[in-house]
Parts: sequence; C-alpha cells; structure tokens
Amino acid sequence: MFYREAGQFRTSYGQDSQIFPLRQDRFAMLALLAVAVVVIPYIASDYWLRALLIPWLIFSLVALGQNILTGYAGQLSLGSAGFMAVGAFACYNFMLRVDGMPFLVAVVLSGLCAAGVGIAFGLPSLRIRGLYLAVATLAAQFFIVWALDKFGWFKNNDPSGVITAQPIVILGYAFNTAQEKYLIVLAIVAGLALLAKNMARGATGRAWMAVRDMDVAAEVMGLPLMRTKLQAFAISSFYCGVGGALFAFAYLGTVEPSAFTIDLSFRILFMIIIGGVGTILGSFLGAGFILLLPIFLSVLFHAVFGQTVDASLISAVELIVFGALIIIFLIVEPHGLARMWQLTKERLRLWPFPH
Amino acid sequence: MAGFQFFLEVLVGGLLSGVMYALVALGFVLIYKASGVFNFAQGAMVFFAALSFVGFMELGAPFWLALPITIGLMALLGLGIERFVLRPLVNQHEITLLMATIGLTFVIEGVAQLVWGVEVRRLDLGIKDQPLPWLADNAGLFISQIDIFAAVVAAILVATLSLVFSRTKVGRALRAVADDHAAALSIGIPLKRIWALVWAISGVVALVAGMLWGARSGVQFALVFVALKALPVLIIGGFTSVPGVIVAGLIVGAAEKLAEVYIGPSVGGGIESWFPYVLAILFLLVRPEGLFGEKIIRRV
Amino acid sequence: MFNVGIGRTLRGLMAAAVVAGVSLAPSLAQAQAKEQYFGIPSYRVGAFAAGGSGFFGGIIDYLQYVNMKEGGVNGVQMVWAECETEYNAARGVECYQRLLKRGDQQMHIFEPLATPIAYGVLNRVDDDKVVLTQYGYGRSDAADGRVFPWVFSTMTSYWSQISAKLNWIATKEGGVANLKGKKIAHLYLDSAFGREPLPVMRRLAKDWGFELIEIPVAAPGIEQQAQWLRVRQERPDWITLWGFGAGMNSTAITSAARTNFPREKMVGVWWAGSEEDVLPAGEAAKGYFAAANVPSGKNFPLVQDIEKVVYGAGKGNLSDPKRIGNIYWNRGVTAGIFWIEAVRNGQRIANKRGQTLNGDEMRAGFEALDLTPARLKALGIEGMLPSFKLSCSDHEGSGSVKIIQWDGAKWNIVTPDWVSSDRKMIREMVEESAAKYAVEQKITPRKC
Amino acid sequence: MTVQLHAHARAFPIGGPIIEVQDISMAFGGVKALTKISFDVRKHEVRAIIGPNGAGKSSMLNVINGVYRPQEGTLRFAGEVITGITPRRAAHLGISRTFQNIALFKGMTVLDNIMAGRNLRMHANFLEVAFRLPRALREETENREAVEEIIEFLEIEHIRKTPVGRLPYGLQKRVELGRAIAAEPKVLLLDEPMAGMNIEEKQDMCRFVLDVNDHYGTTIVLIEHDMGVVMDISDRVVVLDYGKKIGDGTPDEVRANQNVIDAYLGVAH
Repeated sequence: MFYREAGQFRTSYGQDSQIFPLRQDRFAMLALLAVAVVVIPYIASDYWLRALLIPWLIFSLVALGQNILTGYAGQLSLGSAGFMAVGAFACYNFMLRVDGMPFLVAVVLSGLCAAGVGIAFGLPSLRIRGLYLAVATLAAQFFIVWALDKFGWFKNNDPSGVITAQPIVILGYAFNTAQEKYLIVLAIVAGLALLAKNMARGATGRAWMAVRDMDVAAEVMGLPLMRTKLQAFAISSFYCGVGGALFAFAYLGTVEPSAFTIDLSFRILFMIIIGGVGTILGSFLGAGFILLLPIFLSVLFHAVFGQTVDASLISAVELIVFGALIIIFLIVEPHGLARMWQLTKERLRLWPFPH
Repeated sequence: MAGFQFFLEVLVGGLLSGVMYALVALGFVLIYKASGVFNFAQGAMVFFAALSFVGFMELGAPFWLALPITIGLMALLGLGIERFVLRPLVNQHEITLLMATIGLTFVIEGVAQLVWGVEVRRLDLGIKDQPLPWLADNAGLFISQIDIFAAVVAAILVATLSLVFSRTKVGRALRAVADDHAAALSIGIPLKRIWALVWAISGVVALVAGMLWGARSGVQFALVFVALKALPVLIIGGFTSVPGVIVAGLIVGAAEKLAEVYIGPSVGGGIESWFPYVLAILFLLVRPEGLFGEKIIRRV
Repeated sequence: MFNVGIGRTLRGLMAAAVVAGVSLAPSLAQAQAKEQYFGIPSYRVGAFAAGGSGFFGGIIDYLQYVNMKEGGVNGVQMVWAECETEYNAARGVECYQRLLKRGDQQMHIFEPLATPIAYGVLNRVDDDKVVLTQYGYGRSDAADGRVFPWVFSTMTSYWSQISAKLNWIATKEGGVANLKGKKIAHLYLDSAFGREPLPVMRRLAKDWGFELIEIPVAAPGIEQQAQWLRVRQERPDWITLWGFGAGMNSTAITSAARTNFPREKMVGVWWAGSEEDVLPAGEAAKGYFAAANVPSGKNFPLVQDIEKVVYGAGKGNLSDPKRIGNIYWNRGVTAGIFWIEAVRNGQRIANKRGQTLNGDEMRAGFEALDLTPARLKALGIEGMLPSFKLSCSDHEGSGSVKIIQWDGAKWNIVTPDWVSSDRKMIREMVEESAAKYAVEQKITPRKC
Repeated sequence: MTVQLHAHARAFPIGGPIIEVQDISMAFGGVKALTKISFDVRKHEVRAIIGPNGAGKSSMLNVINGVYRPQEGTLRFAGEVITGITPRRAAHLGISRTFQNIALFKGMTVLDNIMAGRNLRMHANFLEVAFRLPRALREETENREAVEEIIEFLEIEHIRKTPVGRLPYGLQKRVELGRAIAAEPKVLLLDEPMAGMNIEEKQDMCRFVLDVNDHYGTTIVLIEHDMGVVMDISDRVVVLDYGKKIGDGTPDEVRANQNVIDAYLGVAH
C-alpha cells in the first residue's frame, strides 16, 4: 500500500525529467546511498569488502560502459576487457612516470587513454554492424593484451611482466584498508553512474538510441551517425578504462595483461544482457548476478558437501549450474533483471487492487 | 633451406592449418544458416565430442563401435540443445541467443569434465603425425600425414554436405529456411524438424573436428579454444556460406602463418593471436557481408 | 546426455553421504583437539585442471597422512577448507579472502599454484600475515626475503631452473666451451611466464657465446605450425620448451616430430614435464627431456606409505589412484611436507609445542626450513627433494633440478644427482630486481 | 470524403519557388527511376506528387533530401544549388520528412522520438548534458515545451510516455509527423502519410497536414495514392509515370490533363 504515486503531480517539465519522478524512489535511492556510505563500511567484513563489494562496484562500472555502447548505442562489442587493460596500465604508468601525479587525475587520464583506443577500434562500426562488429571488436581484445604483454615499457620492464599498483593517496591521505578502498571506489562509481544516467536521459542518450533504433532516420533528422557512434565508443571505453584502473589499484593490486581475457569480455557482456540492456540499474544488477552467482554456488556447495564429496565433482557441478541458470534466466526474462524489478514495481503500484 | 621452398612450405602448412580452422567454423555456419543462431558452444561441442569418443574407447568400445555411439550422442546433444535451449528462445534478439550458447558452453564443459574427468587423453587414429616420407625426401617439403588426412576428410565432409543441401529434399528445405523462415513455414516446411536436424548434423561435424584436433594435440580442455580460431574465418567467409568458410579458412591459415614467420620476428612474434582478426576487419571494410555472405540490403 | 552427468553426480553424492557418515565420526571425536587450519585454493575444472587436481590432491593426501599416521604434529590436527579458483585471478582473490578466516581460525599459508592468483594476493599477504609460497612459479626475485618478507619462491625459481638446465646442456655438450657457436631456441608461451627466463638466457648467451633464438607461441598454443617452421629454418641444436598446459606442450612435442626435430634435444620447463603434458603426444614424446623440481615415481618410502595408510583407508583425494606418484601429485606431497615442516619448526621456535601457530610463527617456521639429507631420509623422500635450507634473506633455498626423460610410458631420472644452477649469478639478478621493485613500491628492505 | 480546403485566407500566402528540380535523372544499375524531371515547389504551398506504383515518387523525395544522389540534373533550395547534398545537410537547410514505411525509433517513447526531432536545436555537448550544466538544462526545458505543444496539437498527450513500438499503425504515423515537424522545417516531405489508414484517420491526418501548413507556414511536399485526398488538400500536383513527368498543375488542371487521365486516373477509377 505504500508504493503510490497518487498525489504526486509534476508541475514543471524540469520536475518531470528528474531521475526518480516518484518520491518513494528518491527516498529509497538516498537511503541506499546512505547505507552504502555509512553502514556498510562498518558492518561488512574484509571478505565482503575485498572479495565481493569492491569487485562488484568496479564491474558495475565496466558493465555501465558496455551498456552505453551496446545497450544505448546498439553497437555490439566484445572488447571491454581490452579497454579495461588499457585503463589499468595507463594509470600505472601515469603514477609511475609523472611524480606527484594525483591519483584521481591519473584515473581520469587513464580513462581518456582507453577512450582514445576505443575510438580507434570503434572505426569499423561505421561500416560493420551486429555480430560481425562483435567479432571484429575481438581484434581490440587480442591486440591490446598482446601489445601490453609484449612491450616491456608498459610494465616498467618488470621481469615478471606484471604491474604492481602504487598506493592510492589523495590529498596526502592514503587509502589502504578495505574500507577506504571501498569508499573511494563507491564514490567514483556512484559519480560516473549519475553522469551516465544524465547522458542516457538527455539529448546524448536520445542520439545514441536513435542511431540504435533506426540509423537512416536519425541521419535524415540531422544526427551525425559517425560522431554519435564514435562518441559512444569513446565514453564506453572511458568507463571501462576507469574500471580497469580501479580493478588494478583498488582490487587486485598486481595484474598482468593476461588477466584481461576474452572470457572477461564475455562476462561483461553477460552482465548487461542479464541485467537489462539499455538500463543503468541493469548494469549493477547484472554485474552482481554474474560476479556473485558462481561464488554463491561455490560457497553453497562447499557448505553442503564440504570435504565429503570429491571437490572436482563440486567444481564441475558449479560450472553446470551456473551455465544452466544463465540459460534459464534468458528464457524466463530475456529483458533482464531491470525489467523484472520494473514489473514488480508496476505490480506494487496496483497492489492490492488487481486491475 | 632455399627461400622459395621455405615460403612454399609455410604456405602449404598454413593452408593445411586453415583446413582445420574451417572444419570448426563449418559447425557455426550450418547452425547460423538454418536458425540464425551464432552457436558459441561449438568449441565446447568439439571438446565434448572428442572426449566422449576416447572415453567410450577407454571403456573398452572398439573404434567401429565408439564412433557410431559418439555420433549418436552428439546428435542427441544437438537435438537436446535445439529443444531445450533455442526453441524457447526463438525470435529473441541475436545477442540473447549468442549469450545463451555461451551459457551452454559452461554447461557442456562442466558435464564433459564431470562425466569423463579432467585427465588429458591421447587419441590415435592410426595415422602418423609425421611428414610424408617421399615428399620430405624428394621435394624436401615436410607435410604431416595427418594434415593431409584432415584435408581429405574436410573435403569429403564439405562435398557430402553440399550434396545433401543441393540434392536431397531436406537440403532444399534447409536452403528455403535459410533464405526466409516465414516463407519456409508458409510453404509447409517443418521448421522445428529442420532445426533439430541441423543441430544434430553440427554435432557430428563437431565430432569430426574434435577427432582430428584431438589426434594432433591430444584430447583435452584446450580444444574448446579452437572456436576462437574459427571466428575470424567466419567473418571473412560470411556466417552463412559453406564454401565461404573453407576459402576463408585457407586464407586465414596461410595469412597468419606467413605473417608469423615473416613479420612476426620483427615485432617480437606471437602475432597469430590477433593478426587474423585484423585481417578480418580489413576484409569487412571492403565486404561488410563477408566473402560469400548474402549481401545485406537495407531500405529506407 | 545431461542425464549421464546428473546420474554420475547423484551417485557421487550418495557415495559421499556414506563416506561423510564414516569420516565425520573421528573428526567429531577430535573436535576438542588443537587444530592448524589451512586454506587450499585448488582448481579442478578448466584448461589446467589435470595439474591442479593432482597437485592439490597431493597436498591434501599428505595432510591427511600426517593426521592419520602420527595424529597430527605433536597432537595438532591438520584441517583445511578448499575453494575453486578456476586458475582465475579474480576467483583466486575471492578464495583467498574466503579461506583467510574460518571461525576463529586463520589461514597462514597460501599456495595457489597459479601465477595470476599469486600476483593478485601479493600485496595483501603482508597485512594478513600469510605466507605466500610459489612452488616453482611466480616472481623469481621473491627469493630475496628482505624485500618480500612473506613471499617464498621455494625451492627453485624459474631463473635457477633455466640456469641449471643450461648447465646440464653444457655438460651434455662436453663443457661450456663447446656451446660456443651453438644455437639454443627458447620456444615459450607468449606471456610473462614464458619470458621470465629470458634475462638469464640472454646473459648466458653473451657469456658462453651461444646463439639464443626466441620463438614465442601465442596462447593457447594448440597450433604451432609457424613456430616450428622457424625451428626448421634456424635448425637449433637445443630447444628449451617453456610452455604451460597440456595443450601447448603436447602440441610442441608432436610438432617436433612433424619437423623431424630430435626430442632428445628438447628440454621442457617443469610445467611441460608432467605425464599430462606428454601422454597426448604418444610415441612422439619418446626421448623428450624435462626439468623437474620433484621427480615422479612411487619408489619413495613416503609415497608407498601414503598409498598404504591414506588410500588403504579409502581417504585418498585422487579420484583415480593410478595417478599416485605422478609428477603433479608428488609435487603436491612435497608442498605438504614444506607446510608440515614449517609447522614443526614453528612449534619448536615459538615453543608452542602441540599448539596452533599464528602468522608470524608460521613464517618463522618456514624460514627455518632445513631439509638435511638425514631429514629427507627420515621423511622417506631421499632423491625426491634436494637438501636445502631457507633463511630470512634466502627464500629460495635449493635452486637445483633433476633432469628427467620420457620413455613413452613413464618419466625416468637421468641425473641421479641434483643439477644445480649458478647460484651466485642468479642471486645477483634476484637482488638487483628485488631492489628495483623495492624502490618502485617504496619498500624499505628489512635487515637480516 | 470532404475536407475544408483553406476556408479562411491563408496566413502565409504562397510565395516564390523554394525548391527547384531541374532535369533530374537517376537510375539504379540499369533501371531508370527518374528521367529529366523538372518542377518547382513554392513557399508555403502544399505540393503533391502522384503517380502509379513504381512511378518514381519516393525516389524523387529521396533525391530532394539527399538520401539518393541523382546522376543528372540540378536541385535548388531557395535559389542555391544543392544537388547531391547529404541528408544531414538537407536537415540543416530545413528539409524534414517522414517515411513510407514508418522509421520511428521503436525503443524510445513518443516524447523522446519527438524530442529527437529537435536535435538540431540542441547544442549542448555530452559533457554539458552529463553534468547538467545550465545550457543543457535550458535547452532540455525549452525544447520540451515546444514538443509538448506539438504533442497537444497532434492530440497524443495520452501516449506521451509510451514506447512507440507498442502503438497502433495510425498513431505511429502521427508520431512520425510530429517528429518531422518538431524540427520546425521550412519544407516537409511526407511519403504517403495516409497509407493504410481508415477514413477517420485520414481525415485527421489531412487536418494535421493542413494545420501545419497554416500555422507554421511549412511548405509541404507529399506523396499520396488517395486521389480524393490529394485533390482536396494540395495546391498543385505533379504527376509521374514510369519516372517521367506527365502532368503538372492545379488539381483541376491535372484532372483535365489527357495524359494523366490515360496513364493514371483512367486506370485508377
């Protein structure tokens, strides 16, 4: 009975174009943020922060990037992990080679590097579409990893060919503990998510979707196809790049290029498909699903069978169940978790009165 | 060794690897042609097929028995996938379908390792993976017997498939389906039956590819990665053309070997991982629909 | 099809239920007893599962053995929890965090047998007081305990291995002098792992005057036509194969056969020297050499005793007992030995006999690792491990390998004595590299 | 059907030519689609292009806004030669259009579709939009107001927030018209705006078209099959047949034109 929009009238177009037109939604969102900032750092264990929440936020950001490109602008890409790699290694080198480089600046710069690379690999999209484009973007995936792996300079010629992220210091304050890292990640992700939401519901997003839905018509209306597509590639890659930088600095700490495999790219694409194509919320839900489900299964099975069952058996079953759940999910709700959430809300609005 | 002769050997070697890629790509094409699904699970199917085959032989089944059993198994797998994964997803967006097949990959990999274990096995087809003596002695060319064998098998496979498509009733139906699902339905072609059939066939194709790859580099998980080798072949050949993938396979094989041998050393080598994809992009910029793919006509 | 899988699962689970009923009984009885907890980040699915299941199986079997044979270490029972990493950095980190604490118990040793995972946790272990062991992989410069207090490259690093391997090749050629003008090709997986030995090789190529040819193989390496054409072109005298995963290794060997390159001139890294790596190659693998940090085989008293005690009681971890005594499993057993020896030392040093150790005590125990010939004999592993001693500054210890050769059915040891590396040169390189790392990471090396 | 044609004096009296088509010819492969077509469109008038199927009507429109590029002939807009411009350039010049088979952005709401129609009037770049800087906000609100006017004018307030994909055909046509006029074009090209509509829908659409012409003085070039409609609402009519011009003039003149009767009307009725 509490989820009602009755009595809430939008009196100006400004109000109507708010992110959350419904008061309840606004409150819910603020409450959620408050919890995320104030409560979680204190109640969550190191395990939760380091192993679940931080990677979840980071991958939500990357999924967001993928969603901008694939969900909104309709360009199917499989290069996300590659762009993450660019971000990670760019950030490392900025911190390494520019002394006194502020961390946040380095992060932004590495995002820009990724954006540049993204534009380069986005060029084929001007001529290729659909699955062909998807396979073509694999070139980015493989080439980037190869190049980072091959040329020692990117890794400061570390004999083991890995980079070790420098400590995160902002305005003289070092972010060392899991809590601190979590908060910095949360801040960056929340900020970028807000920007993404603004673009998505603004003129920028309309241009993307126009190109996605009917590019000829879009052009006839004066929309620059090329610029819009490349812009989508750039922004998407920027998000992936920042995600990659955080992946290296706030999550793993030490990474090698081969950490950004094609498998990762696929999982990122999974995140938006499962979460909901062309929705901001979906990126978060999807990232959670794809990242946490296998962990949940593994914890569950080990809790149930412990050391009594051949662990190889458990691992195999985990894999099977994971794949099966994805398939079942795609069959049940091809529009993703975001749609499910939306439908539940619709029902809540009418509850308890059936229409 | 003489420059040209070496070049020749690189070329031939490349072409023969190309055949191996094409064999894997073939499975993709069949399914995409018939049902518009880009079946990423093909790689896993190759792995599963080979593994099951040696598995049955380990259980004591002789070659002549293990083969039909595995064929049946793969056909069944194909039918199962069509029935329980893709039919419920019919008319979904191509990305959704692609994703479903990737999910399928996990399932198949899991089942394979659950049923047959993770041990690496070897598969002996009785053909030596050694250079043809007389070629080596006379021409100084080192061409492995198994590569020749693979090429022959591939040729036979393609020939049979094209015969099936062009001569038989089913084949004509399939072509109709490939051209236009709705139309095919309207003239009373049993779409579902055709799909099921194609999935079964692609399962068998996977088995053939799996056995040849398995004989070369052992039956093991790494076989799932052969799918990656097939992707550039697919874009160049076009998702819908059987002759396309064969030609494209040869192109990719030859090109990547030549590149690795002649360009590779100057940039530190290992460029095989991405070179085919770059090649594919260049190709697409010229022919967005691939070598033999149907031209995409888009009207205002 | 799926039914087969499910069927097998069900049967597995039913069997498990029965086993559970049996095995729970004793563990309940010892609930009061002191326990030392270990976290085991294994990988039992995916491309490297064959190795993973063997190695971690070996560790678990040895822990089990210690519990059953002598009731643990001075009465302290070994207990452990397992977690599937799929050889994947992110999953590995999650496992590390998950395994780190269990109830009030703490994990003090982490052995992922995966370079990416080791790197993923490298800068966490200091805070968590976890000993990160890299059994024959990972950063070679971790051997410098002053810069890497919590990381161990026990007992032989990649750099030592390649050095030892080249020493052996030199002796085969009748002395270093004879290597002058010879060609040695390094056929490696095109990754950090594959390039790791190159610094050493380049240096020795200069010092000894042989020509080094570097031939990278793109992952996953199940197709090496181009690389072997280069081999044909260059006609090297020796090939050092630096591959990982049965896919690449067996393909390299079969490709050698395809190009008529003598297998007796190929020496593999130990990740290319297990049964899984050569079996798929069949006949082609006959005569192929590999370096081994631990040789395979059952003719070690300990191995036979484990088979008797643990597998005899049906508590073995390998689903297929035929794999007892193969390379990966033996490696696992010896890894387990390091752990247990560390526990013994720790209890002695901290004189907490019969009590659970904390992180610092465990590290102290590990740094006090001293496998004298006598001790090796006592453990029943003479010839399975080299005799070596760790210290605060030396986290590597041995730096020597055995060369083994595949006869088509099994690995045979061709160097009864351990082939040692150029310890001095390697140590110099280690300290140099570690110092660079220390500067980059603003670490002040501890005094030893 | 009857529609009051310009009952009152026109707010925007018909002026000089704004579009001049001169000897335009083009062919696809060997097939001639248009041969030496010449006609002009005057400011503020409603100009119809009629003709049997395959007469080249759509091709003509596509030439005018640059979707097709003619092999021969010249095209003038407000006196300036614009032969072979790009569609985008055409849009910037103020040429807007609808399509024979609806080309709406199916995934977007009615509101967003029409908003998208005004993209040329929104200059904020993506950063301004992302950070909601004043210009972006101002443009959003201003244009939103204009769009709401159009929505009201087309009587589609109730479906404002509905994704167009879910709308019935007739309404979609209406939304597409809305998107086209949202750009406040000088010239509006309508490709069979009433195809496949029932009588009422057609009447509505006629009204909208005429109102657009009246209120905004938009010059309208429309292709239509329904002779009744054409004759009722258009000031002048061009008749094409097999890519050739066979008639040009006021509805009455065209009705009287023998070629037209033979080639077209005779067939039609």
